[in-house]
Amino acid sequence: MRSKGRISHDGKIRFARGEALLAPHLPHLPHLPMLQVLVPLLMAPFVLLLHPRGLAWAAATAASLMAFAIAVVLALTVVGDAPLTYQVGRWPAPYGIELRVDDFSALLLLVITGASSVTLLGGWQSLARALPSARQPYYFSAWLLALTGFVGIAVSADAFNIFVFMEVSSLASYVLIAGGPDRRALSAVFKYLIMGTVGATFYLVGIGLVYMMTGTLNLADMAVRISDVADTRPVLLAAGFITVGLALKAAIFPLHIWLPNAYAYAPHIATAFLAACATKVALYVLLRFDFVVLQHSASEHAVQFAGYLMPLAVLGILVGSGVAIFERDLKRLLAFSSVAQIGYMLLGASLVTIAGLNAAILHMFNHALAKGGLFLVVAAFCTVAASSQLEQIGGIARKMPWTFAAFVVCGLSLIGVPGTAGFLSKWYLVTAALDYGALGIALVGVILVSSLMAVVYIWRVVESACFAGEFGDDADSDSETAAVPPLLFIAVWIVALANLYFGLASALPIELAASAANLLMGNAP
Amino acid sequence: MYFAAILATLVTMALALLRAVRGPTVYDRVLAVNMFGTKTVLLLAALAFLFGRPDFLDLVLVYALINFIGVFAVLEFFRYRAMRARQGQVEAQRE
Amino acid sequence: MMDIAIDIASWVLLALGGVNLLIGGIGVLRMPDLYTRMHAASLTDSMGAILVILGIMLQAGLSLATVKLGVILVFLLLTSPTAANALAASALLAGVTPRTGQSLHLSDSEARE
Amino acid sequence: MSAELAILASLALPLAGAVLIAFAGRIGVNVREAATMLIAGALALIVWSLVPAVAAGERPQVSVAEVLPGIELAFAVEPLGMLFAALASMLWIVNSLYSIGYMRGNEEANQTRFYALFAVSLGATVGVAFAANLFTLFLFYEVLTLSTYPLVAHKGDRQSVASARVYLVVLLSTSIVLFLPAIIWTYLVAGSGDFTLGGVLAGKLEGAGVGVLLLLFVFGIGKAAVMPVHPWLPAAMVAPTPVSALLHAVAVVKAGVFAITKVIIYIFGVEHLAGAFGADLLVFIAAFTIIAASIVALRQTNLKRLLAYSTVAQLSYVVMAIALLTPLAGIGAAVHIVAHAFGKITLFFAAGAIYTAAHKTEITELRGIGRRMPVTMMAFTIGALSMIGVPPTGGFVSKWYILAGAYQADSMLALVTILASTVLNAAYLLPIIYLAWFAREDEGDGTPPARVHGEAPWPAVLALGLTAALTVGFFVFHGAALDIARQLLAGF
Amino acid sequence: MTTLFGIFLLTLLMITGMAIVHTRNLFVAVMLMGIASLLIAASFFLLDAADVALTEAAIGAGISTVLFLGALALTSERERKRRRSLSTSSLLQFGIVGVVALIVIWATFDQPRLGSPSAPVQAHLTPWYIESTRDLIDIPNAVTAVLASFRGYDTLGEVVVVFTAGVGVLFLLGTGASSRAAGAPLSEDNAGLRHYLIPRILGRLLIPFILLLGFYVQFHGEYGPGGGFQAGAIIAASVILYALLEGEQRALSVIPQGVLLAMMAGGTLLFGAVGVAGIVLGSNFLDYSVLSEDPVNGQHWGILLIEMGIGITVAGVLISIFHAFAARATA
Amino acid sequence: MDILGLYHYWIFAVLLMTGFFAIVAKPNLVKKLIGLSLFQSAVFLCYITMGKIEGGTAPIMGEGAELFSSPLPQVLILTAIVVSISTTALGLGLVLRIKDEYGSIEEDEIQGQDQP
Repeated sequence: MRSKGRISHDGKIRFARGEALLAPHLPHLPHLPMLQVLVPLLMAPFVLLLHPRGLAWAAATAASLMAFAIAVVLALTVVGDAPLTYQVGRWPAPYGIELRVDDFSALLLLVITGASSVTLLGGWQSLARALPSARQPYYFSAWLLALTGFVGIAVSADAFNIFVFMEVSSLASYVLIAGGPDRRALSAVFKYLIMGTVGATFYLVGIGLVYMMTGTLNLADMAVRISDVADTRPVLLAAGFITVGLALKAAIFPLHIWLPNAYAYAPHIATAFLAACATKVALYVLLRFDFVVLQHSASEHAVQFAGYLMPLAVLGILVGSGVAIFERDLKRLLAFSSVAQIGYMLLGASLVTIAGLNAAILHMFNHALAKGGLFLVVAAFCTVAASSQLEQIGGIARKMPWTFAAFVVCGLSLIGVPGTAGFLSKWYLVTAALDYGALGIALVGVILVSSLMAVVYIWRVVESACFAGEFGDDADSDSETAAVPPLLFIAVWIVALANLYFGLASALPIELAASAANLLMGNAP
Repeated sequence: MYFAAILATLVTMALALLRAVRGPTVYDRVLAVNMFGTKTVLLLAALAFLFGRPDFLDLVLVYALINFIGVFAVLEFFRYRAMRARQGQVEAQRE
Repeated sequence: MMDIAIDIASWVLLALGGVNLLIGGIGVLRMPDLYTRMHAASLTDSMGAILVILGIMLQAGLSLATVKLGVILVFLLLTSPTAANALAASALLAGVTPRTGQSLHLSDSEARE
Repeated sequence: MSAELAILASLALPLAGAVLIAFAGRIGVNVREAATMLIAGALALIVWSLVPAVAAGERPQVSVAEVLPGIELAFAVEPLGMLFAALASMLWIVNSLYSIGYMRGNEEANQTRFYALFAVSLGATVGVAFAANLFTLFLFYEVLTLSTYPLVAHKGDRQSVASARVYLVVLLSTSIVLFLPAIIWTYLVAGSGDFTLGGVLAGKLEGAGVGVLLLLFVFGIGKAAVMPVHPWLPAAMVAPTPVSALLHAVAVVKAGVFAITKVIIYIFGVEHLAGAFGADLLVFIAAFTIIAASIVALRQTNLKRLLAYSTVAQLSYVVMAIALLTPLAGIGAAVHIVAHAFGKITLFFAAGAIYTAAHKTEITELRGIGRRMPVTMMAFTIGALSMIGVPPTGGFVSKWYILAGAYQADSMLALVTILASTVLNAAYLLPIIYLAWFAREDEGDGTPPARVHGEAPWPAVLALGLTAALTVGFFVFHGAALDIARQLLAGF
Repeated sequence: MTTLFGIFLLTLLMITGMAIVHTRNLFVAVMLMGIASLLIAASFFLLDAADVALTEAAIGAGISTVLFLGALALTSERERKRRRSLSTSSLLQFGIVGVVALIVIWATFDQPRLGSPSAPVQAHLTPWYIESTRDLIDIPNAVTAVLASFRGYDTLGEVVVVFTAGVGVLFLLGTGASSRAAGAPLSEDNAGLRHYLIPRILGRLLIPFILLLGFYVQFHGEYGPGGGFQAGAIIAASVILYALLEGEQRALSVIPQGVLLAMMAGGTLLFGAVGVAGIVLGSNFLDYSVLSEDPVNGQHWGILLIEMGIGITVAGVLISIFHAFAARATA
Repeated sequence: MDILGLYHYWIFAVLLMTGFFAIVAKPNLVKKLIGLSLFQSAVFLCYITMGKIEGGTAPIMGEGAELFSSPLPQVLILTAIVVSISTTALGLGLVLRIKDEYGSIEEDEIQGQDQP
């Protein structure tokens, strides 16, 4: 059943076959992949019509939590088991559109819906403060639409359908970012809009060319039929277009230039949400394409990834971390760190080994935990600080020690300190790189050096939060609960504890990532 | 048989395009666009018959109407612009 | 016999329409100022449209298509001159003066904004 | 209480205690300090309750979670860890007592944070001591680094922040760049990082790789302060004295040498390492560190800096001893961890007491201070003698075993180093004692002393008296420690 | 021969495209975009894509021009002049663009030729779609069948995209109604219209016809070119025309903002509800066969309903966007 | 004739890159959006071209029509056109807001204001 190369487990980590377990209670289980998309999708128009302020938020949060619940059930169902497929309209696969939830998409679904739920849950006061009340229904509607888009990409098994939902998510993300308090949000969004649309259109060109040569849009069908036309020029060109387009969306260095400003000037909560999942979804599609669809086309498949993307990954890691070290704005700092972290994921993938992919996919999950948490903490900081400039948050640790403690936990996870989730992916990444031979040693060096750089930039924040001026001393510490909205505080700590929990009891993501890696390398689960 | 008409339409379109590119005033361009629209309508009507699918005339109908709306939008644009220019003058006189 | 006559008639109409359109096109390109160009465009537009559509109508015979063509023709005849009229009015309002007499011979370049 | 439960409790107690202390801080100062003492006492009781079983040869184990396939968060108590945990938990009580006096006497800010993080550090220390594999060890090693960082930076002024930065950068970067790859390498090669008697690498890794891996470990475990990764230790002396005591005596540096010892005995395996060139190199490096650090200490004018360099030297005793790979040296290493702890904590307590009472930090300021603070200086003297290795102090016992081990190993280098360093130790410590007792306060210009003072607050004095007594007592009653340490011989 | 027509049109298109990029006058660029749109639409028609041609005409030439002009009216008509030097960076950009174009052209030589019947596109899925349209859905327009049924999920996504754009623009600019609290329109507002008397009268005359045409396109979509998107765009165009002629205020009083919002949301929900009905009736999402006893009939119902949903949403969104733009002009 | 069968794709390539050039090289935001429209239109052309079959007709069944061009690319492009107008509308909305906030729609001027 399990294919070779899979990391073995000694029986401790085993999930009950979700389907058998859950089927009696959930008559709609076969519809779950569809419902995963439908819940936020159908709630979005409703939210638009809900005008009392809190109601829109409550509805959005409820939909998001429901989507999360579905994602959890899906993950438990598919882990270590066959993927779930769903034929929309009951039309058979290459003709109609197929949804497909396998281990990889299940992991991503967890990340997306989890991020959305936690940020929405914690973001109520923060968003209510940032947005005029008349516009809130639009905003929460856009939030659900973004969620719909991300989820839609993750469950889809159809190249064009992915494009459609990519556009849903992009347009909605533009709205989410444009809600920022600063006018710079607008110019940042515009840049994002242009680059995002160019990226999506490149992707569209790419799948157009593949479609031209294969006549199909279904990913699985494509993967089969593409072998007939392997190494024809249009397919190679398509690979180029798809890779560049998705790299734009995934903010892979050097196509990341839209990201720092977009993240920096968005409303804090939206940043937390988008940072946790937006780029990862694009990366997910990229991996899907490059490993499943196009690998038949390029006989030098390994060359394609390693030759072109590995240097970019390394550069991205180093440059992203390097810029982050000198960045003065906390959100921009974290945004540049995201560029570096995307580099990690890409680096793992560019090794083109099961171990490397395993690390990359696991890092998607873990980075979402860490970065989402960090941005949430920034949101909490900004309830008392004037802005996210490092000077402005000086000494904030004395004002809100517990929130700050959560920052440290998530920061450590980002650095990759053991006991936190981030450590595990780094462990896998280093292991994978060590397996890679002589070049691998150099890559290990890069990973370790950039970890040190992460220490530096995280610690710059810690130092200024602890020791620089501005905020009062011990006496004020009682007012932490008054300053930080309780929901936000809870959300922050949910994520922080998740960082710790998945640092120790990480069976589910590891299992999912391992089988996803196998899947991508062409070993059926 | 339709070829002659189609060909003539195409050449006229090219000429209109040339005018649209050359200008010189914006009105020239609007004129060219309008002309271009009518030519497209004729072209499509002829093509529909050339293909032997006269039911596509619905589409031609839409073109004719949309073209009209486009011209209106342009006119509204001119009006608004003139109004703003006047407002600008009034404000300049006040100061 | 009748068919041939109709064919010939429609051919003539289409050809005439084509010539009309071409003349209009040339006029739009060659005329010296906005208003004369408009003149060329507007007149030939209407005439060309009438001729071409009549020609097609003859081919279509008595059918739904002919009715649709009629409607299209009416639309064109209504909208095209109206647009030309409005355009001329707004150009005049905006201060683009028609050229008269001597200045007609001046080159295009002077008319540029 | 079963042994497994005791292990878990000894880990959970300080961590839960930290939260408890944080909340107690809201209620009141006394409640907080009482809580600290209570938790410290409870921890010591729990840890010590394990001693009889371990001494009897039992090895209780408990596995908490499988973090990665094949990598568990697991704990196991073996003699060395037992010794270390027992030492740390005992000294925490004394240190807490001292802290109360010191922190109150100096009116330090953020005391709640101090006590809470202190508890976390102790929890991490116990975690290091009981770690059953490299991963768990690394986990708690890093927690220890991070939880002590705010303690080092406690004052929050520019100097202490800068020093804390050095502390953190050196410790974290060595651990990430060297220690972590070494661990991953070990897992990759051996397939396991469990501490196993006889090592896990035998037959898996041969030749130059062994030496490289050993060096990665030795330098990666920056807490052991083998030159050149020692600079964090002198830098960290800006911290409040109880923290210095924590760093030098109770937890941090001991965690370092402890980790090296464990890696050599349980990962490499003494036999496996005996053939490799790495061990010889390690002896050399340690010897160099001992001599170099002692010479640097000779030139220090600041008392705490001097003690810091002294620690660097003393730590390398342990490293060198274990690198000798002989049974007696192994026992010496284990015993030295304990003996040095007692001696050094006494010295730091004394330095802190002087600072609290007299606000003096420089050696030259200590003229005649023995007359004003006789108890403190008496304790200081005992500590200093222990450093030198003069009987009847604990230092003598451990040095004796190390010397014997060096003789057993036939290592001329080690023998010479120990003797030379003893001389150097005496050369930098004795002048202080001389100044304190025999020099006149107003020597020279005859001006009256700037400040009239007596002893430090009583809890501090009580604490340092206790540790001084322990130092002397260890000379006599080291049997229990020796019994436990002897069990290590199974590894040789 | 039609290929040659196509080539001629495309050559014009290429020239237009370059002129668009070259011109510095944004108004001219928008006008040329209108021309380009018409050219593309005509090309689509030549390439047997009647539905797409219709959409391109209604959306590209109609709505898009209106939106661009609205934006220009509120910003500026010309690109700012800058020093006329070919900087190295622009040369570099030009070079890169040229090289990529050449690469794409290079790649075309391996492609199936235009109209090749053996191309995978024709050989793989197309026959099935054509046959199934006949057998399973039984409507003449295969495009509508694929759009609404076989790939109805894509279409749902597309409606959501439109809806998102509506939500986005309304979020960014505020609704037309809310920002107009100031009340009376400017006095000059009506002054200019005198000169457009004839077009106004004509416009009034034509609006009902345009609306009628919109409904025709909506409900005739199964048989001829057309469908919800085109109909929504045409209906929106007629309302926009009304607003241009009679003023924003009148248009808003005919279809208030609340109704527009309800249209945006309601259309999407209608689409979703039809899909969910499939689940409720025991089949999959968007399976219309179960809507009626006869599966083919069910498909008809489903397509009709979701096309209505599409039309309603598209019209609602486009009108809302127009109002949002226009509201800034009068504010 | 064989080569002419690729002409559509060449125009696609040229148009794609023309639009792309406007996007990257022109600092005016509206111009960028116009370029974006053009860029996307090029892709539409590519798709529609590949759906055409020699001697076929639009896939709307009527009397006399037997061979049909592929409906699928047409459906895709219908979707893409709507996506394109949605993006454009949102982009223009943004431009209006940017004009309000910055008083300019030139990229370099906006950047200049952001970094004083």
